[in-house]
Amino acid sequence: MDLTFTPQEEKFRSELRGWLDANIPAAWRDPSFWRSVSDDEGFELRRDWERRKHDAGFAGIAWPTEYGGRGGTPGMKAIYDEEMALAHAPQSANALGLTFLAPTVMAIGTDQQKRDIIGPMLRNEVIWCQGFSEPGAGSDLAALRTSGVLDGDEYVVNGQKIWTTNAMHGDKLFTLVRTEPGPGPGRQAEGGISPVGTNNDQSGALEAGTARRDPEARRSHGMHRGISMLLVDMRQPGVETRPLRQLSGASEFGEVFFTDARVKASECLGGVGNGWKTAMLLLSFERGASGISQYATYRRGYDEIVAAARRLGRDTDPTLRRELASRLVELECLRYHAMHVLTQVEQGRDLGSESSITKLQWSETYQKLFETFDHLLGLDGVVTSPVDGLDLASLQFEAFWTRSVTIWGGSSQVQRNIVAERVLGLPR
Amino acid sequence: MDLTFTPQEEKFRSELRGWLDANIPAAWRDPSFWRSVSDDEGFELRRDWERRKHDAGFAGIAWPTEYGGRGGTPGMKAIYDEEMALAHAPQSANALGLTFLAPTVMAIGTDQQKRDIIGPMLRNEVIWCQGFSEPGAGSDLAALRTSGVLDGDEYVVNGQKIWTTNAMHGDKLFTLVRTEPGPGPGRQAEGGISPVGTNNDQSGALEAGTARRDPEARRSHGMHRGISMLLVDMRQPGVETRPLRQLSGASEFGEVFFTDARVKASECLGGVGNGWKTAMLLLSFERGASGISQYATYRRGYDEIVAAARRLGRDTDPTLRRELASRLVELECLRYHAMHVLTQVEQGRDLGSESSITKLQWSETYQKLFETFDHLLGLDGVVTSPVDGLDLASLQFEAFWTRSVTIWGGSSQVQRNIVAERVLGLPR
Amino acid sequence: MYFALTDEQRALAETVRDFLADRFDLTAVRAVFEDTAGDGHPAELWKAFAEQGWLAVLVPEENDGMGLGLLDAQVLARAFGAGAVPGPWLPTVLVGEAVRLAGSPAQRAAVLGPLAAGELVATVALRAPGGSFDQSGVGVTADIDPGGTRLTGTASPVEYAGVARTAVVAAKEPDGGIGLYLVDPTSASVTVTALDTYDGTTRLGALTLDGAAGERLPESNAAVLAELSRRGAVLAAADLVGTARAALTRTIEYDKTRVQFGKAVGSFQFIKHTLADLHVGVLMAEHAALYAAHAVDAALPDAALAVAVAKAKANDAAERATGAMIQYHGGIGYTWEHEAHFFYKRAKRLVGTFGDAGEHLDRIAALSIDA
Amino acid sequence: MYFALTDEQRALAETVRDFLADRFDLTAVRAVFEDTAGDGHPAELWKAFAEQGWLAVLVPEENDGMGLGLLDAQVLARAFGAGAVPGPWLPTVLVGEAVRLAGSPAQRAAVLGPLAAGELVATVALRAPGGSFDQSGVGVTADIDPGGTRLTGTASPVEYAGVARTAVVAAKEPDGGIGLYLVDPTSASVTVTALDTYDGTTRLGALTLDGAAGERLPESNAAVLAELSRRGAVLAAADLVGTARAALTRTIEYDKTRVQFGKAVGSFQFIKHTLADLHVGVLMAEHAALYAAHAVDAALPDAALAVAVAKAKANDAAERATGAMIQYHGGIGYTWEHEAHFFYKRAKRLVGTFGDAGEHLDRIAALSIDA
Repeated sequence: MDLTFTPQEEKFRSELRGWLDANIPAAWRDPSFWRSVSDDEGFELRRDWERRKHDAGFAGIAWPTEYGGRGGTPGMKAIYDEEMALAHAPQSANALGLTFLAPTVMAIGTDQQKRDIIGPMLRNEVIWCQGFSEPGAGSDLAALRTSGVLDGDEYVVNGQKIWTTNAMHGDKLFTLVRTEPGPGPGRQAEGGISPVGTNNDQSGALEAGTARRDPEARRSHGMHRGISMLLVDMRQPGVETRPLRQLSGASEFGEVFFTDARVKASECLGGVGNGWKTAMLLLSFERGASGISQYATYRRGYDEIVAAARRLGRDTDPTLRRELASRLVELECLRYHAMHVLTQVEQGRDLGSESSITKLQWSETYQKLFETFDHLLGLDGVVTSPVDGLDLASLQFEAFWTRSVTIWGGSSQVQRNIVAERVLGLPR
Repeated sequence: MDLTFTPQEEKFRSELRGWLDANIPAAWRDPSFWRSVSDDEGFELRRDWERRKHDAGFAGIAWPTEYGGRGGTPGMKAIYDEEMALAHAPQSANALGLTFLAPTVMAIGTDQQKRDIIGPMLRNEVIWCQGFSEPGAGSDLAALRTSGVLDGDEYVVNGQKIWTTNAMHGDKLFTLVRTEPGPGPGRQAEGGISPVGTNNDQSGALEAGTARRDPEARRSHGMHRGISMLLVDMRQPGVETRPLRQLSGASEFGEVFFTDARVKASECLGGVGNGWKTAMLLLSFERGASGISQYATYRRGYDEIVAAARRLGRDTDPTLRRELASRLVELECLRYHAMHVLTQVEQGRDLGSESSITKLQWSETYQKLFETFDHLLGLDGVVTSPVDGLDLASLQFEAFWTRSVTIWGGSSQVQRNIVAERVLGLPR
Repeated sequence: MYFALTDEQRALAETVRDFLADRFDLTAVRAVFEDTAGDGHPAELWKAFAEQGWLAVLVPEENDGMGLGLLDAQVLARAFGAGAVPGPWLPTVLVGEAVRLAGSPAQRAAVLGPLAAGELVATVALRAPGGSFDQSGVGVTADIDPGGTRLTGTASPVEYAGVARTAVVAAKEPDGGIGLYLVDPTSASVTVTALDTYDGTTRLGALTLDGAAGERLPESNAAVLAELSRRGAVLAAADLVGTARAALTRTIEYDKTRVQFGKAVGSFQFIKHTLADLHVGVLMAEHAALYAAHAVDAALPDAALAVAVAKAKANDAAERATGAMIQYHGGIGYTWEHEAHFFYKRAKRLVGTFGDAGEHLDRIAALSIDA
Repeated sequence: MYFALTDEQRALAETVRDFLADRFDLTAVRAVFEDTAGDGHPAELWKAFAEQGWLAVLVPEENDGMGLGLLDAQVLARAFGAGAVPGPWLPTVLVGEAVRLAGSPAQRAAVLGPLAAGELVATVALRAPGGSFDQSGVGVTADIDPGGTRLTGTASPVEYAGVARTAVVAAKEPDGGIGLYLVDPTSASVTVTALDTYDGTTRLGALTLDGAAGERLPESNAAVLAELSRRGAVLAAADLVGTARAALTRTIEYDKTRVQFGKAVGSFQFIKHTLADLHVGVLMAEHAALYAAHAVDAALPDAALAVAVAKAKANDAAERATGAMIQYHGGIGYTWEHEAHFFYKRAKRLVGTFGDAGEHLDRIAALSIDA
């Protein structure tokens, strides 16, 4: 057991920390800052800040240098994730592109795709969105119905995507569409249990390996045929985006409508009809995420909750203290787990379905931490106006956000299925 | 809302209480008494005591007078259940016969069966056991394999039953056997998730009504054919019984082995091949049980736990106090629920699958109460010798017992299935 | 033995349900919910409440009320929870209870008649920020002044402080006791500060009193405050129970029809078992609210225990059921456009109202461990 | 960054597992478990432990030990938990730790060598009934007498009090401090009372001292007691983690093959999800035990927090996993003949050993809220 980083990694940490100290405005450390500016303004601030970060050499930390990355170690990437969280850095404007699309393009993209996509993404010249979920295809991603029909050397795309992060600010969208007709009716679904964002691994539950075992999986396997991953220019008349207001009042997500949108045939990633396989590869890049960034963020949340409780004299209640302590137990376990994952990555071990465990641990812990916030603050937590300098609005806003994290990116139910079947080997 | 009993019912309560005061030896109120006598001795004490109770007119409280019952109201039966618990009366030696078999015989038995069975049972001249579960047929009762083959005017029975209460002291057994061959192989099962005792309603999940809906239920439905309920004399060479030692060290249950055991054809209840239907009718008589007896018993357990904690100075820990209080919340809800059930019974309303709710509420609450006992006593609860006059052996013994109550009589998982499908109408 | 609502009470529940479906459904709720600048007190709704007698339910017949009990009132509260109904019904009714329990004949005449008729919107101001719902949580002090009693201190959050024309304020008195006072929130020595809240089915404010005049309810004392808080807890519990049941029923209906992986979501066993457990929990909370209301009405010996049990259980059931409503609607339940958040946020607020779980569990522990 | 066992540590774990499978499997455990009149201390097992060096693991090389760390020792503890192994390994090893941490050179020489060689069975007696595992729980008093220190009071339950030839007893000293003393439990002024317990994988006793002679460990004080308790907590946590993992693995294997309703029980979604959650919980407990052992070895700044986290998490994981082992084996898991109760009862005992959840959560709260 050796929990230290190499001198080279520690040197990287101190360089990064120095740059962040100098480049993150003090105002950003106030939790209410990002709610005090408009969506558009906030997005531009983030885009600009990331451009500067790129110019300073802090983009693509663990990417190969040939793609403009820094060629760093997994340890450096973990340090980067942790320091960004500690410094209150805003979430990347291009998170889904950087985490998912870029490594997929590096792995299976054409030379032209590599050239066209990776550099501009790293410099934030092109902001990428993900278009996977549909109103009738949430946890059951393969039920998607958006269609792409070849017309000369272009696909004509029609349909709807939902739960698209940054939909209002995106330039391009990597999206799954049905380029051959699906297996027909019987899948008319309304409403949506819809996973979104990162860690969208749920669909892996249907991967080919398990699909042969029983009729239901075979049926689903049939659904995977004829899907392609297209790279759609969002700045065209055939693409309309709408913000999706959430119960917190914010709109991190949006909807994307395609009406005869056009995509060049060369803008298909991984080959026509291979979309499901491409998506599985793409989602597998979540596996390297250790959870250290979540730990750093939620650990700070813990302290903020304690501070608020202290202001109301609720920090001395023995039972609430133990409830808080139980949350810290889970948070610290998340940290240990992150070190475990990082070790596996550094040793080049196959992480398999470990990301489902990481997701369960962080999302359930995060949600319960804010249930404890509710219990600690009691009736006073209902007030979101500042009272005597105590402003609970940001924490309350975050509490609502935690209700979504067990739904998107593969719901807790989907993750438990994956752990049961693929980690424990329980039968379908 | 009127929670009072009628004057007639209250008069019954005071008569019963007076009789119990005079007839329950003081020694029986010591929780360790029944563990201090041998199984055989204890059983004889109980049998004798019940005979006297019968002679005093306190048997078959709500049964029709034509069958030797008292013809009382549902309220009187509830009062009886409650007073027996409050008086530390031992569990009936003939509980399964009285609760299940007798009303079934009254409903569908032949005249001779009514004559032969009901009176002797009420006077405890014949102790009845239930033989439903088998090692490979627990929650899935219909998978039973014990066979009965007609030979002249007798069935020849071979096979094994398990989880039979009072197996070592029983005189006769009502049991399910396959009198026609089952649907063949594919059901070889080992070990046992095995429901036993009262409230064996789980199998109702497979009843004919739902069985038509999907292939799995249809397959199970096929399993229900060719089963008959036989009334077996246990005092014959072809029947061997063995005690089944449980993790608490006690043997409330036993195993019953049939080797060419013989049963007269007239000792078939409900008709040959109708065994499944007969069993469903039989188990439905659980529905009238309100849970008031469990409430009275566990409420006393709560006080005993509090007293033990006080002796160790653990009753002032604020968190453990709240944990205890949470248990009392559930106990009090059980009491309210019992009043609700009793009201339904008195009004002749169909209780449907309400007994699954009653079972879930009492069994889960009972088990959690003793988890709280563990938390309260901490390391000192590990000691089962008396220390300074504090004797935790009986409570510890009961704590182990609570681990079984969520398994037998339809496991909590089976009960939740029933509630989901039959109360909430969720699809199979 | 009859543990159930009477036919009349059942009919009342149905009347409210039908009324809300007809005249104030979730679309109407949404309008109030989203109009955060508005007073959250739709005049038409209030007028209808008065006409239906729903403000008069606990007012004695001699004061032009219906003279019914808490069991009847909890029927209303439960229905309002199920409909996520906004408006100052609960605080107004509780002012009526305070005056009925401790007011002089003159005060009863002055307050109860108008209150029953819908002419008086009122509220209760019993605790300071961070305080509990018993006498230790009172944050206002009463000073005896030559010109009458003067009240100083803060009560917050106070429901509908902005529209109430009378407030019942709890105050610590010089002799260490507790008194309840009628206060005019619009008077110069009272500052009403509107407070934001995430729950658009109510409006909150802080009441800051700076030597405000208060008219004492002559029979009030700490025991009356406790009784008032108990009644508040029963009605809040009933509202939570209605909220929980509505959340659960809507989730079950949705999961019966929403298809994923070729099956109804509600046929997945994990979801079935979760919903089954929730049903048992909500059912027990329903029983508990019923019993508590009856126990207070009939002054049963275990009334105090029953109220604490009901509020603790209702808190738990509502927290779980409304959280599950979001989770088991999937993404759609997390949107602003869906109604899940009305129930979720209302439950989250009411869980703290008239005592959170800790407060009631401590009470249960005291009654069952120390007694 | 390397958060994992070393190859050597992994090999050690495998050695123990193989040894137990070969030489002391659950049939052997059962013989000890059921022989409640026996001393619970199979001589052959102990001899093998000595030969394998498993008693020497924490003893410094200068005292003929292996001089390894808590991380290695927790490998052993975890394996013993997984095998439900009886015997006084834990209390003996902890006596070694007490002497190593606070003993004089002469005491170290006298105790550690024999202990490492398996010639000395020893135990720790640190708390009185009802007490916690810190200085406030100590129930023995030390009086300075002309003839030497005299110890009076009770410690209970003490593991293997009946076979131990040396006990380390914690005592309150006249100056208000705490000392650790070597005591001979067979001396006339010490009464050893055998205590019954449901967990046949150990034996318990009470130690009553009536002016017993005690030889002080000269460097001992309250901080050393705390350090000793932390080390005990880490090893108890590791044992619980091994117990939990064994319980879960056995349940999963059973549920893969047990068929009901024509399907493997383990294919029912509710059971799958429950087992998946248990796996995540046990995995986190494994991480936590590893980290805590390392944190103590390396004297990391968060060592105290890490130990409390590990014991609290291991308690929870083991309680759940062993309870689930009974439930998800169905009836068979409730029988005496099945091994589920070894794990269930062992976990139930160890949950209280060196601090229950409440004690550790209070410590975590103090470190994270008050700091």
